Amino acid sequence: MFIGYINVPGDIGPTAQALEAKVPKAGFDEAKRLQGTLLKRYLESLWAGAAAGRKFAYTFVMGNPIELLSAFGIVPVFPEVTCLNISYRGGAPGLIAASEEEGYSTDACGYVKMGVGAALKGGQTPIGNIPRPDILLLNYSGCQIYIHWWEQLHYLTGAPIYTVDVPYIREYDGRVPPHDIDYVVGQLKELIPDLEKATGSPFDEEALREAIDRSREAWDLWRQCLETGTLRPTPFDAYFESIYYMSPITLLRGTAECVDFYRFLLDELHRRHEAGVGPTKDEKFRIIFEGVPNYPYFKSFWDLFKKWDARCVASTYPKVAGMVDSGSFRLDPGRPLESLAEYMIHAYCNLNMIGRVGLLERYVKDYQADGMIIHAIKSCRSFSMGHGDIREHFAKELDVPTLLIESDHVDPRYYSEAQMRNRVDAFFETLALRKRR
Amino acid sequence: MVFSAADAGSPTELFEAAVEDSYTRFDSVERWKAATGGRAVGYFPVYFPEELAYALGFLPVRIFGASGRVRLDQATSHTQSFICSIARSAFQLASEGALDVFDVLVFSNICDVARNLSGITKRNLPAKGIAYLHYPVNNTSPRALEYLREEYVRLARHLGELSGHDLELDRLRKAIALYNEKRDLVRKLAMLKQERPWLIPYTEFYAATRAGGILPVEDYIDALEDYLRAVQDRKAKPMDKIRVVVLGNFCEQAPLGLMKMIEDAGCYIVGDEALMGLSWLGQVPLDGDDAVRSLARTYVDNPTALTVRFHPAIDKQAYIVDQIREAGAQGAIFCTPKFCEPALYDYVIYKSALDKAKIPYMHAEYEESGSSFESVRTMVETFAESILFD
Amino acid sequence: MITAGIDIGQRNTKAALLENGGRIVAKVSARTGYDFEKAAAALYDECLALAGLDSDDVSYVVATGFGRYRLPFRDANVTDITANSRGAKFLFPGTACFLDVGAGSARAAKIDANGRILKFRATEKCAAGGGGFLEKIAFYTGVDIADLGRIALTSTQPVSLSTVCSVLAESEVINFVTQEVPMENILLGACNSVVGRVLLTLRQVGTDPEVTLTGGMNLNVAIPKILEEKLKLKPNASADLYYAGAIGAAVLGFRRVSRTRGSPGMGG
Amino acid sequence: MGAYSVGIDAGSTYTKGVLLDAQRTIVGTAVQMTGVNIVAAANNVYRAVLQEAGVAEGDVGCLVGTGYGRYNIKFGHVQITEISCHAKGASFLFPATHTVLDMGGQDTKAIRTNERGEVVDFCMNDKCAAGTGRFIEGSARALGLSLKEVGDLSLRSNRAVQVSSTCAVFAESETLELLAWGHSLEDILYGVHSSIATRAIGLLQRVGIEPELAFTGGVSLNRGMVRCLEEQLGVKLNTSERTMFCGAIGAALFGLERMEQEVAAPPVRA
Repeated sequence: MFIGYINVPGDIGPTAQALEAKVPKAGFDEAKRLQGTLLKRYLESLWAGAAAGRKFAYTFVMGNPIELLSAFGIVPVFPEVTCLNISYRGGAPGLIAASEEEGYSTDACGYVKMGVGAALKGGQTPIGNIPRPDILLLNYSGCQIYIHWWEQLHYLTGAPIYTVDVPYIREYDGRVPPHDIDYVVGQLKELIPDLEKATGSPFDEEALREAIDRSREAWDLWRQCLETGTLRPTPFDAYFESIYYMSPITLLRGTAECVDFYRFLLDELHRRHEAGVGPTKDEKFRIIFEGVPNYPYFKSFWDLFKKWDARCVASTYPKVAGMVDSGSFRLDPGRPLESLAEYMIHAYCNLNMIGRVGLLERYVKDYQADGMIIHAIKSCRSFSMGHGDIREHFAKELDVPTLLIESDHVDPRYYSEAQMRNRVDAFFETLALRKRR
Repeated sequence: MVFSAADAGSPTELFEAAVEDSYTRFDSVERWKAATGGRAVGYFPVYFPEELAYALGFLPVRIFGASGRVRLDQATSHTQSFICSIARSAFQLASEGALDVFDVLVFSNICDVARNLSGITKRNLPAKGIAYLHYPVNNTSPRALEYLREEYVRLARHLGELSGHDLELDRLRKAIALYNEKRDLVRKLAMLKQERPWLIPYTEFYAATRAGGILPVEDYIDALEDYLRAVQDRKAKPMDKIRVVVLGNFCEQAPLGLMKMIEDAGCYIVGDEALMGLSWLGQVPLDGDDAVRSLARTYVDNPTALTVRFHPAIDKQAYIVDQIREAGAQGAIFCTPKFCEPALYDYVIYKSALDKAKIPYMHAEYEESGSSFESVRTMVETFAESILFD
Repeated sequence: MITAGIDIGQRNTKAALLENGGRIVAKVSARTGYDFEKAAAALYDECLALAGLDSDDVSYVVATGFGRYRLPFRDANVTDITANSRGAKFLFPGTACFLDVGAGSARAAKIDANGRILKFRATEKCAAGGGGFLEKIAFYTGVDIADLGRIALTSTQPVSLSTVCSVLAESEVINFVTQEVPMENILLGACNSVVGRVLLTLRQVGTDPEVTLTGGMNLNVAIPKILEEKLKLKPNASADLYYAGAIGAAVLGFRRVSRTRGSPGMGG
Repeated sequence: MGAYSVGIDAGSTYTKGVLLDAQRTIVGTAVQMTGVNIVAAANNVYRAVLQEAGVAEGDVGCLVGTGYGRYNIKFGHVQITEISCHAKGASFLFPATHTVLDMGGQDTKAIRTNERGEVVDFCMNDKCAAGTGRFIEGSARALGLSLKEVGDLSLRSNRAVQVSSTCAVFAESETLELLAWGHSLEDILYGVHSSIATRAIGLLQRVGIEPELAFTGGVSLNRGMVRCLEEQLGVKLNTSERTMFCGAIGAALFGLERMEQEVAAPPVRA
């Protein structure tokens, strides 16, 4: 029996099809709204789950085995996602201050500080109450700070840490030694009795296979959506809009709603393309975007690019939940744990820098980009250590115009609108001159 | 000997020469290679299985960072300013060719910066041998041991391809025996510093320990034995200072001037993390098991907390309180490198344990290249005064 | 018996003379400059002259502040954290916590009934920028530093400035100036930004009443007001507290002399 | 429409104005402190260049604003970032320029240009290196000296003291502390300039250093800085008293180009 966490208790609410029926065909921005509805429902499922006495596992976005959790009816909580949503709504400073008063440094990751801040406030946040963790699932893939974050919460809440150690991709041709896969698969197997004990329900392998199959389908659709970025003009912004679109694949993988959402999105993107509609009036510049966005100023940050009719055609960040277009993994219900392990290992930040640079190079070529924007954030060395070097490579060795800007993803104290605008404007002035030449 | 008699008369002089050499020059490594025909591996902190390198004909050398002795122009252009200094200076050294003497550089999963630095170095120096070890994090999993063993075998294959040696278990056992001896001596030195801190000024203690990260192990053992003998007989008198442990400086090294200032400002440093990676492993049992596995097991089972190694079974809070009490320290000074996230997170874990145990502590930041310690001095003096005069 | 305290800070040097550990006879302050030995000596002479005293009348001189080691005629030196704790306690005996905001960094401490330090914290490097920051803001906005606090308090819509990096905050101020944002809004934003930075430090040691503010921020009327709002309690603030370091140093001098001479101290 | 072009560079400290005739000759320059009223400063500078050249407002075909305050220059026709303008201006002053280093009060910029003075690549300082010019200002303030004086003093030293921090917040305390430990003023200042130069070179390397190099912005008037940069780079820098007008010159040149192309294809967007 598969228990989708979103539908318990109560009903599912409008699925994509239901919504589609209500929306006139002319709407070209309905997927974003649907995403908002799904996100809201996800949050409501947390509260409903708390009321129903469900178990909560905190887990990370990059490389998590969410399908395994849902096979046990465990509700996953993604503090990264809750934090970014709080920050998007302007709620970061209070939570960050709460942890800095506890002694967390200004140099520590804003996510950790917000997450700890929320725990210190008993889960009270501007987007509602975040349930306490019963399990801290440490899927250590791509980010070392994941370990430290869960350690903080462990000492703060007493919740146990269950670890799935995912080795870094450390061969420069991208190969993964077989003992890495065995190790991850083995740990997932060890996790099963732990989860059985924590929930008191036996492992239902069939439920896992079903969830994996639904995930696979969603991944396939999402990949097709992302690849519409190769169209000229692109029907969507593969960074700023994708950041909305990525939430179902992050939160709801393994559910039918997730599959529906991407089917709906793919259709909308095709409709946009046919109608010649896109995220900006025109498509003057095609850019690749690398790095985590700035959530507290998300819209004005986007405006800096919109103003120049620049559209992002491909980017890395919206794929943190899975590098779906890199061909590095494909979920397979026939080998659920093995394919999950391959998925977990190939998280974006788990790639070494040679791999990351190679991927970006491919984007520039395949998506016919005019230039690249790199947004480094102070909070995240996993993403940002190497951004300076990526710029070197593209600007100097490949002659791809590249702009490196910096701020933070959740902490508004590191964003300076005027400085950002100055850099972005100068970049597009340069790009305009270059296009003229 | 890698230093001529002229530059290494006494053990202290040998240690100091070795430390000076380990910032930017590595001349002694060059000489060792020329004399022995061997190869050298440079490893980024914190821990490295030196035995494996030794058994394969390599001299293992720790990269400590340039501590302000090079201009960081290359590093500035390739890395952003919120990156810690040791990563920046290590990159600068690599791009200037100062690390050419090393046939291979090894990185590991101690933090995100070190992880990415491996690939950045590779991208800029494609011809350079770069290896990366993934130490298991799920150390309570029964699979962790075999996994690390596989990693060691993989590393050994990589090193062996360069040196033309195969890993021979006998040679590895010999290496383990030697490094066991080295770690034991380093531990004895640390115990002496803990029991009678007035005998050894920190700067001297530091040089004696750090030299073990660059000198060939046999030379180092001889010198350290001599040194320990000589130090025991010193006739220094204790002063009225507070006993502190210094925490957080396990990777990027604090400027020596800063550490000296802590002792000058009324403290005895009776324990610190600066070079713990060199002796942290402890004794590897040579009990007939596969020596590679023994080496791996000692890592996986090590009960000592290490900020850069997560071990699900270790209670860091209980650990730190025990450590401080065992060291007979009256307080803890957290010295964390600027932008070193791992140290900053453990600071919070540790400090809340210290609050509960009513152990006084203070916190200061440093950069390896730092040269001004005035504000830290004020804090340390206040800290010492507040403990001394209560 | 007269004891003297001289607090050589980064921006200003303060001197105070204390009679029998109980009455402040004179106190003066001047710019430290870069020849701070000379500046301190001149200031000390000025202080003596103000009190109508001669250097022979002074039993003990205690130096504090970053230049404490460079005062040749000192009898002893103490750190400015210790000196401020005694100064705060002398001026406001109910002090349980104090916050000292200097030109650069800020320090906060929790103290016991005798003024001894129980716990202290300094601002992190990236959150430095106290009085020096406000001086620069005064320059960019063309306001006299002495009026800055008063003008700031007339604002009802302060701008939001970074409460970490003060270099970044400075850039933001320049941008607000270019956008012709009303001056008072910028100034209140700047004061808020300073308080935001130092409050974190204070909260790390605790905010048990009474909280006393020492140092130069006592000369800025806005800072104690903002602190009061954020802390929901009224901090002790007064013009004398600007001299807390020097006064505390003189108090410690008196205790030292009393102890060695066996004469009764002022308690504590 | 007139044949003259005006460029106004509203920087954080100074507002500069330049008037060019149709032959690209500078016929008027003016500068004043920006102060708190940017529009007034820009207006004053505008009037001043017209007056200097005896040109009437009606003879001005294009007015281009640049600098941080460019959006306030609403009486202008176009606004262009100072990065594009500096590149253009530097290559006007030194035609063989391929790399420009601009150090001002707010930002440091490294720009690589082509032979037409168009930006090929540029980089601006990281957050933590913001206001590197301000670090020197901070040192100067601590010592009660001017920016130019500290530069000149540093020239007297041959032994730079190691200055580890380049964070402008600590400029004053770092300088004073080194003094407290007995270092000479000259050696400290040499150290300060030298460490700032290293930072700037790191930035220059991001765009690639291709001779000739032009050094512009307020800090380029500091001879100590020029010396440290030249020492560490091993090449001569082009600099002159007129480089402070670089941004304004570039802006005026863009104005002329725009006039030449008429409005059909504006070189850059407003």
